[in-house]
Amino acid sequence: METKNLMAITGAEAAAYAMKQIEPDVVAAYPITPQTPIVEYFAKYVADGEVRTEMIPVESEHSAMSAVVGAAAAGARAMTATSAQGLALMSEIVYIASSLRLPIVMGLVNRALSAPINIHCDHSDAMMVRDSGWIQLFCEDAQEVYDLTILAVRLAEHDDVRLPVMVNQDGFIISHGVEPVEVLPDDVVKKFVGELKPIYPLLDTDHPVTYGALDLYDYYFEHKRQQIEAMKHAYRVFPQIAEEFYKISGRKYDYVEPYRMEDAEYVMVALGSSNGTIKDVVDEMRSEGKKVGLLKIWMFRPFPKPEIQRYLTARKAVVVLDRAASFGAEAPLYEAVKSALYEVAVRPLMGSFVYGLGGRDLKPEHVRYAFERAMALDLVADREEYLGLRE
Amino acid sequence: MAELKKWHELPIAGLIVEPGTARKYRTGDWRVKRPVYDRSKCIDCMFCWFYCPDQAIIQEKGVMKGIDYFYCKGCGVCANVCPKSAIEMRPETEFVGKED
Amino acid sequence: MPTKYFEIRWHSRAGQGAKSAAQLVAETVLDEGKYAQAFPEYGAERSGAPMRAFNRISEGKIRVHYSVENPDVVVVIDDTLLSPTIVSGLKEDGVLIVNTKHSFDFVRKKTNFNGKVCIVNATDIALQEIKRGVPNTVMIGTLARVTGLVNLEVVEKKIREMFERKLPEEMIQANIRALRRGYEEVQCSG
Amino acid sequence: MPLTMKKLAEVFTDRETGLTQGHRMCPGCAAPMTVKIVLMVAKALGYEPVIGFATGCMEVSSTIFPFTSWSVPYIHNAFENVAATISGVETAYRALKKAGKIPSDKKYAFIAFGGDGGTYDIGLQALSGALERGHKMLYVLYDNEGYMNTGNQRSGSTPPGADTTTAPVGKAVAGKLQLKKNIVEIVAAHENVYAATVTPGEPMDFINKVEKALQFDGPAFIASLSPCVRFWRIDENKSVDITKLAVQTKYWPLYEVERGVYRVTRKPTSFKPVAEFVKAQGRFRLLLQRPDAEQIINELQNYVDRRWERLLAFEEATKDKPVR
Repeated sequence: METKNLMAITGAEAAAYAMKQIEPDVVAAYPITPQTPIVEYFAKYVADGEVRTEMIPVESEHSAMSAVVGAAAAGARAMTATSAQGLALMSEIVYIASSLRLPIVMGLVNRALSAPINIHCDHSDAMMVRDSGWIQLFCEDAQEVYDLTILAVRLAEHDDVRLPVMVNQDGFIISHGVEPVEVLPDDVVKKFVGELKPIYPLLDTDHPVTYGALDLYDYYFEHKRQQIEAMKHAYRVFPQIAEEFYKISGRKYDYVEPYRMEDAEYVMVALGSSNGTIKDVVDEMRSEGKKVGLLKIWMFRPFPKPEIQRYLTARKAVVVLDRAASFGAEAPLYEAVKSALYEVAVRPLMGSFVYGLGGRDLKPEHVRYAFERAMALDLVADREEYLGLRE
Repeated sequence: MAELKKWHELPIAGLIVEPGTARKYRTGDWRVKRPVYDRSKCIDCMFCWFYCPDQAIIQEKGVMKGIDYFYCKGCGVCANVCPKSAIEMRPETEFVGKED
Repeated sequence: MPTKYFEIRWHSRAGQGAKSAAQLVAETVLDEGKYAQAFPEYGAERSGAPMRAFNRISEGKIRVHYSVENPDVVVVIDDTLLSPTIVSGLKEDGVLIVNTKHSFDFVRKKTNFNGKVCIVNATDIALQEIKRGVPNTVMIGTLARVTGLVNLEVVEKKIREMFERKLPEEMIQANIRALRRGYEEVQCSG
Repeated sequence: MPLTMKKLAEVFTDRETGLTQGHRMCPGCAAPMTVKIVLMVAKALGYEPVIGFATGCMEVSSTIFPFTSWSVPYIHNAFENVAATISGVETAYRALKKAGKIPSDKKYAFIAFGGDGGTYDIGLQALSGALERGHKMLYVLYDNEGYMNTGNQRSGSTPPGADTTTAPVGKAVAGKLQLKKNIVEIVAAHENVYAATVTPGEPMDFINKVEKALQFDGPAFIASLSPCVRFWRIDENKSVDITKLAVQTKYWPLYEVERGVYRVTRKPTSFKPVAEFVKAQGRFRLLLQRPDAEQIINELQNYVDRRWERLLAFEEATKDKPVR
């Protein structure tokens, strides 16, 4: 790599900067804490003529998603961003976007869902739409926000995929924290994302297409089966696109990031910014001779089941950290990991820890505590426990 | 429509990529009353053509040519808007066995 | 683990520029080839409410994402915020930097802190130089002097970059003068 | 040369309107008339229509997979968001044109269609947002005064006294008690818009207004009174007649508001009582059986009279005084 272009920016600015370099045709977005700075930065790029993007200052998130659906169906590259309540409001159209197979990229700045109202981070918003048919990527830091936003465009628009992608970053923790981010030159990003090749664009009046027909029991199921297949393709092509991104950036992405997993007997699994904190704890415990490791999940949908199985089989214990609860059922990440491990030859002992709801800090001592419980083999697969909660 | 297609034989997203496929769909069999047209009374005002909700009036350059019974649902709007009573609504039962 | 990072906690009232100061420190540190984080604490407070911002600085990549609990330095931009809780978690060998026109004794009495205290009359400096009571640039100068973490020339460059689009040249100059006076006029206890 | 029925017939001898046969709307429904007239005018004027449709009768009946009655580009997104959707399409057009990816000689017309539910009620916010942002689009409301797609539920557009399943005329309550929402005034209040009422029973007025709306440099809105023969409980062949009666009774005044300037486009020399409009429809049958029927109809008469006078006053007051 040539000289690095490092910027000290927030995750929100990293997302907006990536969007600037992608230079989509249309951005429609509505401000909501903590996503707001993304819209603000991007609006400034538009106002200053730094991008030729047409921005739609919609009156709600519902209309934001509706407008990007319209724009993407028309044949434009379209993007948006939101958080929590905004996602909840647009969720009806979130499903429509994926079902119409529109390659929209959306930044989701993870925030707790109301009530009570809370503006801070957890993953309840992302989990609300985990079955919406969107590809979901989770970022550990601002660098990953920048990288995965760019990568997401290629993934969404891949001929075999044609699905929208949600790039998750932890609200405030990443979105408002200033960190060094190495950015690529504009032309490198432009070349990487290339031109959108629209299929069946509405604006092609010579080939009129009907979008959004009424699909009854004779066909709906078949169309859903196609979506299921598209997710399989997303899983298949992701490594190829990640490899191409590696070539331009030197940064390697995968479904999961194994951290000190070689001989790890006790493994933690998590999403988002907590992974950095966990890595530090892993290093510290490793220096104490403890065989701990981390499996960070980059791609939550499609869920990388083979990797989960490959990395976690025959470990002594696995603890899964969830930043969201599933009321009346197991926490979402735990449920998915546990389900994946049903099929492995040697199942590890498993434990579920919910943490960080509404922005509650995950501290190194919490991580250490969970690891110690794993090392003591003091885990019950059927018991959900809580980190950082007053009990 | 012929046989129902399998999932991998369909365009994605429930899109209908061929325009106007509904033209293959016969709505004429909804009809219980049939408009019968009397050319001798017609003044080619085009009201029937303009209003027909099913676009079942056949015309050429403003000249009334007849009714397309493949689509006509028999609502009678054409007969009702006709200023010359050139269209009469007759029970479909009178036409059983006859071609459209 | 905290030994790996140099951590700063900023206390100010919303609107006094702690967030920007933390960001400027991060940018400067990064320019010098080190790693840094800057992150404010967000609630629903409006102008005037007490608020906090944080810096984490390191020779290597910083991966952790949680709030600073045992800072090496506490910077207080408004001395009406002084209380024992303001130094909670501050390491024994840490430094308390306060913008005040009062004495070391005043600071110690308010905080019960017995470690190293540095004071600077930043508000007056800001009023004199920038003509506005926004003391954050002064405090960065002071921080640079006390900790040696950030190089004054690099900070000047950063201030210039940051303000170039928004402020006229004389205001940039004023900010740089304020920064230098923060550096020069700080007094530290033994 | 203004468009006429004859002229349209000539144009569409060997061209398609964009809405094909084979849709499954009820026999005699006025909604396809409304849609067809709009499309014909657009195409006759050389526009390439791109259609958005809100969920509703016409949407479901025209696109039962794998059949589509559309031979123009068409998108249905959801119930409440057709205005936002078409604003996205229109914006995509501007972006792609700027990028040189669209043939510059193509003249597009971005047209959203919505029923009264998708317009007056659940879709009002998206409509307001799109109007306020100034997208170059035409929004066409086909107003059948209820949620007819799902079997005659009350909407903000339902007139007082009409029997619906969610505001039925009962022993205690005379059905819907509130006046029909005045959607044109709501739209006109966005100031920099063209808003008009039309109805199939007044074809030349309809054609002229569509032409004007399409040529208006900004968002345009057309409200078409489009009877639902089934739930207005009228004969299938009477859908056009009843709209003429609506105009003759002041129930549906024909006017337009162009950037704040009002113009009443049909001023009959004499009016029929609104009771004639009411009595011609089965949906008011239960109301008419109530002892207070006369009072309710009188109130409606008073309302339409006052509204008419107000319209004339607006016309006089705003003459040649556009808001911008």
